[in-house]
Amino acid sequence: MEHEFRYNGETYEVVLERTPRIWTYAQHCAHPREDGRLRIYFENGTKAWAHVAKVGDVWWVHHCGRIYTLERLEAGASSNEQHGGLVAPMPGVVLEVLVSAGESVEAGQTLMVLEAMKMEHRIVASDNGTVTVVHFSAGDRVEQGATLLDVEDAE
Amino acid sequence: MEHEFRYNGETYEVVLERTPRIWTYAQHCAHPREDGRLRIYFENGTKAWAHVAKVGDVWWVHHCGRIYTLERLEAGASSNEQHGGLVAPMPGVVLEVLVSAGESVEAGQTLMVLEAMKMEHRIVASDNGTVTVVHFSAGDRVEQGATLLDVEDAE
Amino acid sequence: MIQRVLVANRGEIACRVLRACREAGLSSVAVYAENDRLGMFKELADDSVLLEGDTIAETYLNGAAIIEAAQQTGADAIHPGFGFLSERAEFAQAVMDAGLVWIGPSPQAIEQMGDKMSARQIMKRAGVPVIPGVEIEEEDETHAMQAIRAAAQETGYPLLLKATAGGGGKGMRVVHTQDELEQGAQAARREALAAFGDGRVYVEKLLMKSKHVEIQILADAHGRCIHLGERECSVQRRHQKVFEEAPCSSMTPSLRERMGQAAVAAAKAVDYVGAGTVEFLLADDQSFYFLEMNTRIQVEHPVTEMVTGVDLVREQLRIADGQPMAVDELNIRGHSIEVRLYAEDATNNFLPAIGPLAVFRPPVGPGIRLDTGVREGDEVTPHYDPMLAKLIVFAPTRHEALQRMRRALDEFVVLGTTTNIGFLRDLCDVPEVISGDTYTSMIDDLYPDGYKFVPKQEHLDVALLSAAVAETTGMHRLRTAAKQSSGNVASPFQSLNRRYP
Amino acid sequence: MIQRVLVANRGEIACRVLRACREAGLSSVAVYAENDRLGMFKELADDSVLLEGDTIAETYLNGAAIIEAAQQTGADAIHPGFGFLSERAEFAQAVMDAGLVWIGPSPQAIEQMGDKMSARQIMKRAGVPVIPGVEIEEEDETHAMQAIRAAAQETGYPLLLKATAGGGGKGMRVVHTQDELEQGAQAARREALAAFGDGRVYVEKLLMKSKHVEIQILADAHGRCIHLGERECSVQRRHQKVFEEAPCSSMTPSLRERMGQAAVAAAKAVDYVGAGTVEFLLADDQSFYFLEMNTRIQVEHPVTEMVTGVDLVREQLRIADGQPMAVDELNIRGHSIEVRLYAEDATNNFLPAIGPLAVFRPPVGPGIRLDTGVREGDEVTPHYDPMLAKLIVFAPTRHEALQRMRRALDEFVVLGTTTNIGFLRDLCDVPEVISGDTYTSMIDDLYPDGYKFVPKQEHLDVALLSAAVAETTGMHRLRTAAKQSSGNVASPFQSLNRRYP
Repeated sequence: MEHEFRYNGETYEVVLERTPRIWTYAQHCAHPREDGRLRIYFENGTKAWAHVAKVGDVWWVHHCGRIYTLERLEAGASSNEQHGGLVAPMPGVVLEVLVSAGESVEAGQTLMVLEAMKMEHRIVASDNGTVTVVHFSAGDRVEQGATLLDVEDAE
Repeated sequence: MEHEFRYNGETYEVVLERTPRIWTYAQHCAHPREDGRLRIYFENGTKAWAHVAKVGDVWWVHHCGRIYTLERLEAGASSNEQHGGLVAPMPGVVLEVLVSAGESVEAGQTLMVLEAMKMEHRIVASDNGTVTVVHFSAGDRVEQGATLLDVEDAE
Repeated sequence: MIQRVLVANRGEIACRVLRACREAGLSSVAVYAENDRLGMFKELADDSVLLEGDTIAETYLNGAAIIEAAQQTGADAIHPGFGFLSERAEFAQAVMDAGLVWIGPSPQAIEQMGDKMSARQIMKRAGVPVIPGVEIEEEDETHAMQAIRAAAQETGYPLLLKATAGGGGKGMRVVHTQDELEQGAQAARREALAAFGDGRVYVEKLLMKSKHVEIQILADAHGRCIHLGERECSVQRRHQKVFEEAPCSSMTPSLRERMGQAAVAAAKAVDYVGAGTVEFLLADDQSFYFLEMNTRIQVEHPVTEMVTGVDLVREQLRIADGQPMAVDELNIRGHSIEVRLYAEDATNNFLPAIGPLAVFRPPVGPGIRLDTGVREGDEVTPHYDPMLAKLIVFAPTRHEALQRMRRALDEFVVLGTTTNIGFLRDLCDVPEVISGDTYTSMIDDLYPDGYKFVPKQEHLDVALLSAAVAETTGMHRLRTAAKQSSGNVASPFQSLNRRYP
Repeated sequence: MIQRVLVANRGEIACRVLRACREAGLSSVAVYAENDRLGMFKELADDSVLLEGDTIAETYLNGAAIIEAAQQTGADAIHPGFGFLSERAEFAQAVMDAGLVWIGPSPQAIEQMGDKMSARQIMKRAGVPVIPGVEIEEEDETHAMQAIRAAAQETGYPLLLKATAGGGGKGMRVVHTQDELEQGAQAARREALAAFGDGRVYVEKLLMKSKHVEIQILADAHGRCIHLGERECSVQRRHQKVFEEAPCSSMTPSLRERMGQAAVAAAKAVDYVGAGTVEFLLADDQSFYFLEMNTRIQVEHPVTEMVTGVDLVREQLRIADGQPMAVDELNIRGHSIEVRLYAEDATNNFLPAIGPLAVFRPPVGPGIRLDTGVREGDEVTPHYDPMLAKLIVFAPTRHEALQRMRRALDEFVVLGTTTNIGFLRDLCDVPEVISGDTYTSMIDDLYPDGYKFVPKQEHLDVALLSAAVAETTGMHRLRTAAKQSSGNVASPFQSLNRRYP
């Protein structure tokens, strides 16, 4: 089986091999259990556990005290990173809008300041590009998932 | 809805009434939750919880620190008490057989002694009757659920 | 005699208080906002009342509605927990005016300690040392900024700007050089105004590498006022405590006695009755300075309970009921550490996170205590403080407590919502934490460019393997994952270092 | 230096020890029988080895296989827990002969204390008081019965028959009158023979209304031997402890010192090294008598840990490693109670129960500790001891500890397997338990015809309502209930008062 995951902006391709009950990748083996865990066998003979849960398209994996959030990419689909629209991951209020439509922006540039969960947050451009639409103004309340600005990537 | 349960040898008939989300019986109300619990509203306005789980035909109910095991009887089915066959509720070894086929026995009389879970247990007749078959002899190993003796109830 | 307690709070502290009521044989009432309808704390109460409205002003800050709920349900006392209305003198007064018992100190004590300036004056009079600093009384922007510049000249850099009416790190700014003063002062004033409706700030000398050490006190209505030793809470991110312990690693019996006596003097100066905490900065040279007094139970109270054997919430109930406190001679034994589990992304400047608690599996075993208000299946929402739980360990020594905390954090599994567990685990391996040489700006010094987590390739491979196997074998069908959440994957969010109420 | 510990046990005590190893930075190995393949303890170890076979003789009692497992996996020490091989001197010797560290006292100490007769002689020599009684050395049935009749004349009634080689209540009989002597002696001899391969019994005067009080001791290889105060374990059903506490309610400092010194003398008499317990009967008049010494960690060790702050298992590891123990002055503070949660039907003479743990939801909150080896979804099988968990509470006072225990038991939900939780909860309301006037035969006196539970009609109605609603709305589809179990509904089983090994 082949799967593609995105972790921390990088894309990883995983090709699984299997024996009847054990799966292998990168020399490590895993045996799935019915309680949401997998028994992990390292190449060097030591063992460990992984806990998994899927929320939306994301697999949350706990292993050796750490969490890995692996977004599953549909096989064959293009890298669907949605650079175009910057969305609000939580509800809040727009405090400041620092760019306007038509403006060129650089990766890392702050485009908007939001207040959410009692804190100020800034929305930053992930790539160089051009702002095409600004969907909200200062003072507007935004819902989780709302697209705040559209940015067209520079080629 | 009508249900019949057996608890501690007694049979109880429960006729539920309902409003859209609340069920009522014996002046108490219950609102089921998705996590295996019910919110209970007493007639006097106080509230409590009940936790439930079904194992086989038996509903296990935890309420106010106590457990009630309520065996559900199929609607319309005759009281299927299986007085005929005395079964072993856990695996063990038969130590002594105190009766033989054809013998009349009285309720409470010890019919067989078993060793299981490191203890001696006796199998007692639940009603007056006649032993029709003895399925095991001293020294025999018995499995959980095995019928040990058949007893025909006295009418 | 108190019979029925209304707990005017939510989450873990409401659970903590409601359990104490149950154990004390008192019945209890919870109040809850609509979005807390499924909250665990509501289930621990004998009765509960919905506070209608969408904002915390309409719900947990709505004193009138809460007092009405108490009267409706026959409660005769109100426990405020911490946060929300716990340090609002006018609410305490209103509770008493309604003929209910207020489980806390007098409104006068709350008021005197609530204003940093008046507290400072009272402490000076009581002979408790305070940090050199200047109060900016000017409210007008231009005049205030002038006064701040003058005060900065006087105290020198680095300095700290604090909201006069503030608390919890809000309206607080560190200014390292003159260049940063203008912007920092404006931000502090803006936040203070937004948070407390009062833009006044206070300029004080920043003591470098100092420790945050606080003294727990208890005073009853029978004239007894004692301290229960110290807690060290130096390890803070954005001025919020994340790692707290008792005793303080550098404490000596004589210093404890001096700080304890200063705290008792502070409490007596305002005729304090109940549980309270006097916070100090402890400098390298063992000199210490009054910071503020929290006139309520504190988030980190469990570490004191673990090392003293005292049940502080139970004592609050007893004292409010007019009984003498039931605490014997102070007896401090062993070591306790608490970490605060936040739903936040430590690798992105501690941005609060939301999501479902698809898996919430706390560690267990001897010496581990978990104070929480959530459980598996709950949803972490943006409506309230992102603290999910407090993980507390006890062991005979500090060294063993830290070992136990490592084990506990390694076993703590939370899936579906980003938490700071990994960050807390890394903290346990920081040399300053191991040696006990912690100080208030340590996290900023450790991670000048922000905390990062770089996975080992081997572990990332295992994670990829696990996700791939889970996907292939359909393990997602085993759990009813809550509604879709973006998690913190490729989030365009970066938080700024400013906070709102 | 110990690096890797094999834990030769299962269930909760294996979990307890494996966690201590993790915290101490030691790696660990579990051994398990096939029917424990899914056991929680196995998961807490770094490595694990299957012990092949169907009987405990082939698995957990198979010393040779266990030593081989240690050698295979590179373990350099063996911790035996309690029960199984923990008090087998020949196993301890074999472990040492294999070049491994035995985490326990010397084989000589185990042997001397393991035989009740030799222990009694040693105690007499060491000046430790013993109960008046007569040893029956005769092995032949006829001669033994004659000797027993003669001994009974001497000690008088009521008297106690005990297996010479015994422990854990096996081969033990109370004889109230001469009429019962014949039958009781035969049963005791039969059980003793079956359990220990040794039918010898011991006849001793039964002290009425006495308390079972035991002293925890610790001795290291550097010559330090101390006691850690007492535990009271008077509340027993079928000679097995169910409710244990520290301190003992009737203890005084001077009596504690006398009993503590007697226990230390007992340990020193056999050059004891490690953790051990000296059990005494404490009479009304504060006279006390040596019962036996358990040369291992005990089930109820947590209550001592809670009131002394000492981690006994960690000290075992330290002492076995040749280090001095890390215990300061004895400092007893607060009160702790432990109850043993058994899968058993208290209303049917404590008949062991089996079944799935369809729901296993322990109580939480401050002052509550749960030591367990099971979790929701596990199956309770007839293969091992039916103890599911130990619920331990701590509070400043005995009164508050009992309040906390009531709250904890009320919140403890176990569905799918019958447990004694309701029985334990009723115990908390027994006047003798409330006042602390507990004694070893209390449960028999309280429930001469067996413990019964009669539900309130109101509660039974709620249970019926709940089951009916759950059935109607399909709540059983929410949980994957394990395979069908007959539970204890209308069971034809009644247990006799005899036990097998």
